[in-house]
Amino acid sequence: MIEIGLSHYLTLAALLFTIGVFGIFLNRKNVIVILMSIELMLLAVNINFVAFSAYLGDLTGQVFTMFILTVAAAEAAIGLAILVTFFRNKGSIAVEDISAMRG
Amino acid sequence: MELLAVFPPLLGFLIAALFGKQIGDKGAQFVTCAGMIIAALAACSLFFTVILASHPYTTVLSEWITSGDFTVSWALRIDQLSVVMMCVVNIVSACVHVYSVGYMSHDDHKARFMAYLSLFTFAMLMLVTSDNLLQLFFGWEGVGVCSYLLIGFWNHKHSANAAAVKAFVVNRIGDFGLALGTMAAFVVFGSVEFDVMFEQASAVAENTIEFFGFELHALTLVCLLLFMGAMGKSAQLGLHTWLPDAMEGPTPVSALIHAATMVTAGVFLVARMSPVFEYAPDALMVVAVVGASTAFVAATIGMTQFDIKRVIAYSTMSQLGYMFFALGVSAYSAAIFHLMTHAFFKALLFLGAGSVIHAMSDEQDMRKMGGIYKKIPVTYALMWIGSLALAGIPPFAGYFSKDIVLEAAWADHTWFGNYAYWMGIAAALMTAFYSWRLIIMTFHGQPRAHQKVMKHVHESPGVMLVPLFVLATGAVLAGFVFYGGFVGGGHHGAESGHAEVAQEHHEEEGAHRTTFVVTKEGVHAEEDMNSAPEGPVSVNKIWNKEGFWGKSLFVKDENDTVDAAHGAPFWVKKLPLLVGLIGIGFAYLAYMFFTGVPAVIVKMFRPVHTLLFNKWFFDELYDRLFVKPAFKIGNVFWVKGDQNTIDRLGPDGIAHKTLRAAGILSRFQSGYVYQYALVMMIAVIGILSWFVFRSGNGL
Amino acid sequence: MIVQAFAFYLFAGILTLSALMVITARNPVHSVLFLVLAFFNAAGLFVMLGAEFIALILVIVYVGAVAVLFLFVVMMLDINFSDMRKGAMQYVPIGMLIGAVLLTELIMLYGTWQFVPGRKQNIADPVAAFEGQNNTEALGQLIYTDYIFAFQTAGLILFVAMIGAIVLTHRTRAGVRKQSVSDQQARNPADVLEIQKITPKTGV
Amino acid sequence: MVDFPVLSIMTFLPLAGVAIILMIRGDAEDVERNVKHMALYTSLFALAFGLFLFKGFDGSSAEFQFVEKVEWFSSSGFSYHMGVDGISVFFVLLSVFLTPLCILASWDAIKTRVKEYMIAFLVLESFMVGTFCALDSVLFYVFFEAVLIPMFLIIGIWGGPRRVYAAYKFFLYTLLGSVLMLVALLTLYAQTGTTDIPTLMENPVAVNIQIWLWLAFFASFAVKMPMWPVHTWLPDAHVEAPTAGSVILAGVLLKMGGYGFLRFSLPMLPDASLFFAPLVFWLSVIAIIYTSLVALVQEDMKKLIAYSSVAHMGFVTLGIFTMTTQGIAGGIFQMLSHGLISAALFLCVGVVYDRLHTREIGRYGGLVNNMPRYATVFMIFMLGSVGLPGTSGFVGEFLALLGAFKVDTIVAAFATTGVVLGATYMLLLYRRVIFGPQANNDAAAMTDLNPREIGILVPLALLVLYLGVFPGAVMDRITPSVDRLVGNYQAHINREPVPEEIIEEEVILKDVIVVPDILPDAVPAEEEKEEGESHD
Amino acid sequence: MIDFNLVPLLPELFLAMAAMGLLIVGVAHGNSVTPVICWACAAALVIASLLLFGLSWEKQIVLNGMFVFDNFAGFMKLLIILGLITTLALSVKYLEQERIARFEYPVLIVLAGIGMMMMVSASNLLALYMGLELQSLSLYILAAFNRNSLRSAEAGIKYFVLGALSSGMLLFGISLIYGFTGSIDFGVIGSALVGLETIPFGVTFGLVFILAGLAFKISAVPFHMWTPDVYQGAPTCVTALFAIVPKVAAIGLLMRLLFDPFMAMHDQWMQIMYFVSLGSMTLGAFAAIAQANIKRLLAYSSIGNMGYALIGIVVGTPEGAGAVVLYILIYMVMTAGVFAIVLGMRRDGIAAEQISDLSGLSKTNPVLAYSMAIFMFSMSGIPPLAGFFGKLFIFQAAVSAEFYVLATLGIMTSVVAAYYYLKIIKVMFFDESIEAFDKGIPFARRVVLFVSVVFLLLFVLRPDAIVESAQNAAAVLFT
Repeated sequence: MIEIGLSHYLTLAALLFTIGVFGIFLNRKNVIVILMSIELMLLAVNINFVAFSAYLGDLTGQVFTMFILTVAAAEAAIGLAILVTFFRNKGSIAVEDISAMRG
Repeated sequence: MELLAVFPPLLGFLIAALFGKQIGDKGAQFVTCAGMIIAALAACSLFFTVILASHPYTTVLSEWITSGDFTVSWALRIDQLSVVMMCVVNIVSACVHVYSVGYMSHDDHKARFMAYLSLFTFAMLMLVTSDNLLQLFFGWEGVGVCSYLLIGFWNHKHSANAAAVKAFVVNRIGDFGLALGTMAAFVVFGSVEFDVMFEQASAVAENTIEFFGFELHALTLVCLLLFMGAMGKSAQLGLHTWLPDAMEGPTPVSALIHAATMVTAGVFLVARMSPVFEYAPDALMVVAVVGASTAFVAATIGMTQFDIKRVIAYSTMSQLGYMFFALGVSAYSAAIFHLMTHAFFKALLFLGAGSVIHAMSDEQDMRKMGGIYKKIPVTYALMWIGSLALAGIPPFAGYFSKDIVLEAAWADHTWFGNYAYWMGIAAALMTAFYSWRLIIMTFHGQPRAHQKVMKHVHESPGVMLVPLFVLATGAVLAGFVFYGGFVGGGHHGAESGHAEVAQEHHEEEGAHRTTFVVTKEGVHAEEDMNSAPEGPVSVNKIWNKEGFWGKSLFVKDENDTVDAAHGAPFWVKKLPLLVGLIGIGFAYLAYMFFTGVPAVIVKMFRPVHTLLFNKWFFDELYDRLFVKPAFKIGNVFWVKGDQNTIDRLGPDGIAHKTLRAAGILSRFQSGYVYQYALVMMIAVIGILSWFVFRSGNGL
Repeated sequence: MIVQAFAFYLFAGILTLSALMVITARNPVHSVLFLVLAFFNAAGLFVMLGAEFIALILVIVYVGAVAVLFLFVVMMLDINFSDMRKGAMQYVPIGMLIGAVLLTELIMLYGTWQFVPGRKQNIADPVAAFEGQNNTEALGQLIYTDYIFAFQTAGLILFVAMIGAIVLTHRTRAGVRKQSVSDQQARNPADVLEIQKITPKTGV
Repeated sequence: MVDFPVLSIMTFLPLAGVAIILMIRGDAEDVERNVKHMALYTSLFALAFGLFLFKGFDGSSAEFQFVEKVEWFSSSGFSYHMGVDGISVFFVLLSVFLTPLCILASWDAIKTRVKEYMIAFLVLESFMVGTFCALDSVLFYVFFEAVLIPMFLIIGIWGGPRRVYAAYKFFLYTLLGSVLMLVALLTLYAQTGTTDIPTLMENPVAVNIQIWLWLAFFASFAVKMPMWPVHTWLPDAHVEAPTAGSVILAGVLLKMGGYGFLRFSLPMLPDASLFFAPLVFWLSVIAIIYTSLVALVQEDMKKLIAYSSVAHMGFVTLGIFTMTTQGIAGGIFQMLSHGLISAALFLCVGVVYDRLHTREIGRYGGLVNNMPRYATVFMIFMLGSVGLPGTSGFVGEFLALLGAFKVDTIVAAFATTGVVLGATYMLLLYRRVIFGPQANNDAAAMTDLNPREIGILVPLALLVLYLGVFPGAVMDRITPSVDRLVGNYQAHINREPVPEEIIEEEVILKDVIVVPDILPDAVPAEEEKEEGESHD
Repeated sequence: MIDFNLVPLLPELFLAMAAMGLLIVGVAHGNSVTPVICWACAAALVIASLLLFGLSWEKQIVLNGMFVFDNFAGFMKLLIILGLITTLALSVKYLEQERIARFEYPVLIVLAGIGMMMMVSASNLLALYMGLELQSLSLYILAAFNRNSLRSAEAGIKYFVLGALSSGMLLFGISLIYGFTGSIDFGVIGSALVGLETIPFGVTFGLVFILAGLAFKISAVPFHMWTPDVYQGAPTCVTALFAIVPKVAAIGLLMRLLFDPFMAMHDQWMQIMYFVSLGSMTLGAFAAIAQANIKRLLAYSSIGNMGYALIGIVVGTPEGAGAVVLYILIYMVMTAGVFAIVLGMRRDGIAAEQISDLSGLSKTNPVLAYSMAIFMFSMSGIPPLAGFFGKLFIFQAAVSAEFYVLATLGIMTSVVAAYYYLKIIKVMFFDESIEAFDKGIPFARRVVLFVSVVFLLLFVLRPDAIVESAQNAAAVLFT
């Protein structure tokens, strides 16, 4: 326990990933929280990458992380833009209201 | 010549059917009658070449079906048996054709009727001249169809249509046996051609065949199946129900088809197959028992019926029973002999009855007749002749043939032979009774018909009477003229010549010998209508059973009951005549003199009478057993089977389930993002777990 | 060693807790703030792993830009959060179950962690570059050489994001006064100016 | 042997006709008339080629003739391979013979969307001919299933009130069957590396896999035949289809099933065929009796005839799976004959339907009085259907039963009862429609056959009679191919060593040969001869 | 040695330039030039395809192992470009009619196209991810493109949220692969896995996550849930795009990934794909039956079709791969044709989307009806239409690899699927006709319709060239 190894980081990442996943379907009222959950998942992935990178002694993981961060930012921007569009049409961003189409 | 004997009717049919409009009714009648008469003459000429000159032959017309080792041809087998049949068929048919011209004079569809008649004759000829079972089957079915068409000729009548369908279907049940018999024959003999079959009959006599899981004696099976066909066509007990109903057809039809020719096809079949039947004693036994029973049962029913034609129909059935038990005791020649004589006198009776009906403005119920003998004396006389022949009163034809049949049965000395004999005697008694019951009820007593009808009662025109005379000639003379040829002579007779035979059986021989003289005189006396044999001398050699039939009939020596019959005791020979006279006497007593008696008897034997009057309840029984259940089962299969089971579990059910599944699946698509995400995660975790568990926790 | 462990547990603990708070906070504003906290702690972990550059851009890009964007949108949409979370418990059991299974499986997986045999050959070149350079330099070396393709693509992705944001949210409102440079440039004095002589004392 | 591709021309000529029809322009009436004529000429032209084919066909050879082979999917080895042998040539002829009759039969009956209707029929003709000519299993499947398209539209667009249900049932039922066959075809391909039918016929695959393949083929062909209990689509389809649709359906489409058995199941999967023969027998027997009884209670003329078709097809399957020359030849002949007779019967129903617009038996009666010519031709076909000797119906039925009797007497006996039942329902139908009192005035006022209808029905009637009296015209040409089929089959079954799976079934085989003790040489000699041929 | 060889990227580079340039043009001239930009984009795509032909199709890996160009990539890119051109051609008029004609639309399509082309050329997990995201982000925007429509926005949100989740999973998978194999390069991963006795669980897990992410992109069960909603909600021309093009890229990517680096794990991924394929076929067949909206129905249809395509992947043989490529090609043509018709369903200026709106089309517009019938029969796999041959080769591959059960079940579902395809035909041909659709089919749409009908009808005549090139393209993956 004292010796902090790779598996500590990985476990933390797993925990975070699970929380992120959990956040997606626990949430009912607010899409923004879902977006944040996704950010958490990506963070977990990043921790994975950086940890692997460190323990493999290979920078590829960190490079990957950088790109993930970049893409995540772009994704967040687009996600929020779509959200705003939806809000303008519907006046709500409750997850339960996003169900005009089904069946 | 054989072509001339067989094909003119077909030609007549084609012309009458296709160009009926163009040539008109008269033309059609002329064409068909002419065709028939040509055919009849040709048949008689064949009689000389084949029988008197002992020259049987087969003409192959064309190949019919060839498939692998199965080969059959269209062929005309002109041997003694077929020639006899051809003569009978053609002569009777020619008479009926001519008669029909008069009888159907008020009908709208004369051309059609004549065409059907000709077609029928052609089919019948194909049947009798066939050299294989399949062509026989062709003729067999062909006559069936024509019978169907002719029974239903007055198709506006429901009863006629029903009778027609019934005739065809019941016949088909018989044909079912015939078809299977043909197949079995092919399997057993490797061919359905008569020559091949007959040759091999003795070789395969011990063979067995598996049928319905049993190892059966092959020939017995073949014979029984064929006999089933014969039963259907010849209205033997069990498959007889169609025959009385068939009287719905016009009377000439009844005469031709349901008396003289078609119904005897069964007899012909068994006779034709005699080389095979001889090796199947069990089958013969069945034939005899069925025939005897039929003779008896039909006669009992005949006594109670009131429809003039039905009485004759039951009588026909009864006589067919005679023929069959004759066959059953290996007296093939006797059976054919009876067939021939019967053809004449029964056709005569029917046509006579037709004359009566014609005269009575289409009334068939005897209870509404009576007292007309003076108005139609010729018919009356002819009916007498027919009845005498039927009752077996010498010297009419029936006497010779019926007696030899009964004697042969007795001479068989088997239990079924005796059974047949006594049944035959009983039937003979009843036959005589109902024949005179018919004559008396129809012609004598007080007129019971409406006055209007009575006023119209008139003798039939010449065109109807002439054929009657021809037939009457046959009914009178056919018996003693042909006795010697058909059933006379014998084994030893063949060895030691004619004289010995004459010595041994002096009575019949005597009659026989004198026949020619008498015949000639008779012929002269009655005006020459029939081509009788030339003379005693030229035909002497062959004028015995063996010489006459040649190889066309086959009887094992030990089975030769016809020969044995000639040696039957006196009482055996005279008993039929006696009972015949007794029957006539009873009839006179009951219907002429003490007219109250029948009612009393009916009352006394109410149950019996009910049974007989209702024809032993065969129709009702069959209706309950087969007809209604068939429709019921059909309905059940359709509604419960097809619709409620197959469709419900099959296509419709699956479609329904599919739609339900579709509904459920689309409801599963709830529209909520979190649920979608959940599904995705569950799937991923499911797959992961799958791998974890599959590896057995081994990570 | 102890310090390292302590630091790890501190960061990890706060990270986990704040992540939990992100998804459970009643008020989305709080969620965003917890998200920021989580990012900070993650940055701390990255520093511990020697990825200083990543740590820095995490703070700058995420905290500085993304999280603020979230906050901005949350505020902008101005939603009434009073009845949030109601009825949200329906999926908790199954969610828990899934989470538990996932977590167990992943942790079990890490327990068995080992590289594919012969991993040394697998590891790409960057291991060499790592030595003798600091983290930022090394990354810089890589993204402009080995990963130039990804780098350029990232540019395109950001380009798309820009187009997307504009296309979806940019509205030209009617009645809004805007400066139109080209119109201004194109103005012709003759069109807009009318010079009139005004006669005094008569008015316009 | 001719040089130019007769079969391809016959197959694609109708499509050329379609192309021309599509180009016909003008005002509606002209178009309609021209389209009809064009369709008729096209189909007659195809018929002419059919006669040419018949003339050029060497009836004494069991080989495939008029063979054409062109690369198609060369990478997979599927080729455009066409050819006919004695088994298929008559089906081709049947197809091209019935199509002009169908077009004529629809001449006045179809009033809406005539152009599309004619196109559908020509396309259908093309696919039918193709099915019977194809010698590549993929090509076969293409044609086999393509037939569904025009038929679906024909039933659905021009059909009766429940046409949608019927069209769906027809389409999905047969599709389900045939897709299973596709899997089987592909398996055969995977096992043998070829889709060439002649090659496949000579090289049966391993026994264990045959069972499955056989079942898959069976699924397809049994539905198409149709055999009990997968027959229920047929009555619905027949009842709802327009007259000509029923004609083609009964006349040709059903035959594809039997043809498939002969082309695929028997030669390619002999062991499985042997193994399943009892199953087929009993299904056939059930079909014969069951559907005959059902036919007995029908009130709808077409439904009655449809059920009778199922019964007749029962004889076919029975005959085919006897694996005897007579049985198979009988089966083929029965199919051809049924193709003529049932087609004609549906045409007959169409004649009165055109006049009274009902198929209810009870609405008719006494037609013999006002429609004597109709009564006559109907009679001929009715008797043909009943299997009267002298009509074509008899020959096939009898031979099939004969074959069955050789193999299994019980089955043959039960099947023969169909003869009785068949007579019953057909005669009752005839009696109720043609005979009896004229109950309805409108029925009594119907006019007799017009020249066009005579022109349709009389050739059929003549053929039915001609083939009944001289079946040799057809039979002789069938026989070599059938002999070869049977010969190959026997050679395969009797090969050494007998696989364990079928030892139990050998008993049945012995039944086939048990009987002719009296012909000690005949049968084996013939077998040897057949084997000899097969090695050619 | 740093590799800056950009030659194989020429088409992508050109398209990127064109996109930027056209965007500038658009900004300068406003939305009125949208059609012009659409056609310009189409022209750019044509030029890109010409550039593609100008390249050497021999296998070459450039940019330090990030980018591979070979026969397969070339073929798939060609399909993608064709699909994009088709979509653009279909869209022009529709955008105007729906009043969403904005110049960003074609630009975004081109950008998405670049992403897709990168996907099929990816030779590295990073390149894969970047290409995928480029495509996905563009598509998210396009889904929500009609920003005045609630449905469109909802489609955007659903697609975005689930897409982000899926890319999260994909990334997680990549990180595991990276961690357990030490590389993100396809070649290196492949060589690391070959010859291993047991595949480490980490790699298996990683692959599962990656497959989940990719399965989402091809809308395979159970990652399909977004599909019906997004297809329905997005503007129809975007739906057409979704249905036609991204599938090609995703399938291409999937094939390269599975057949190249992960071929050694065939055992593992075969099980996953087996399940996914079977699920897709089944769900696609059954759920579609209940649909009334034609776009939703087509969504389920595409799910089902992807299921069939996946069979070819499951079997993991060159035959199977060739069949997949062929299947996708034919699927594209059919779908393009169908959407050409669906886009024209419009009464009084309002788009009609219900199946019942097609009632009696065969009378009011027989040409459309017969074309649609051909598409439907083809989709249900009835010969002699091309759709049958797509299925034929798929099932042939399955059978020859002895996947009998899969083949049989698959083929049974195709019968179920035939039911709803028939439903459309039934509505058009058997039902009473209602008011005709608005007149006037734009020329571009006619061309698409004509080409796809002709292709489907005549494929049977000369199939060899197409089949062989598809098979050759796929064969590269196995060398």
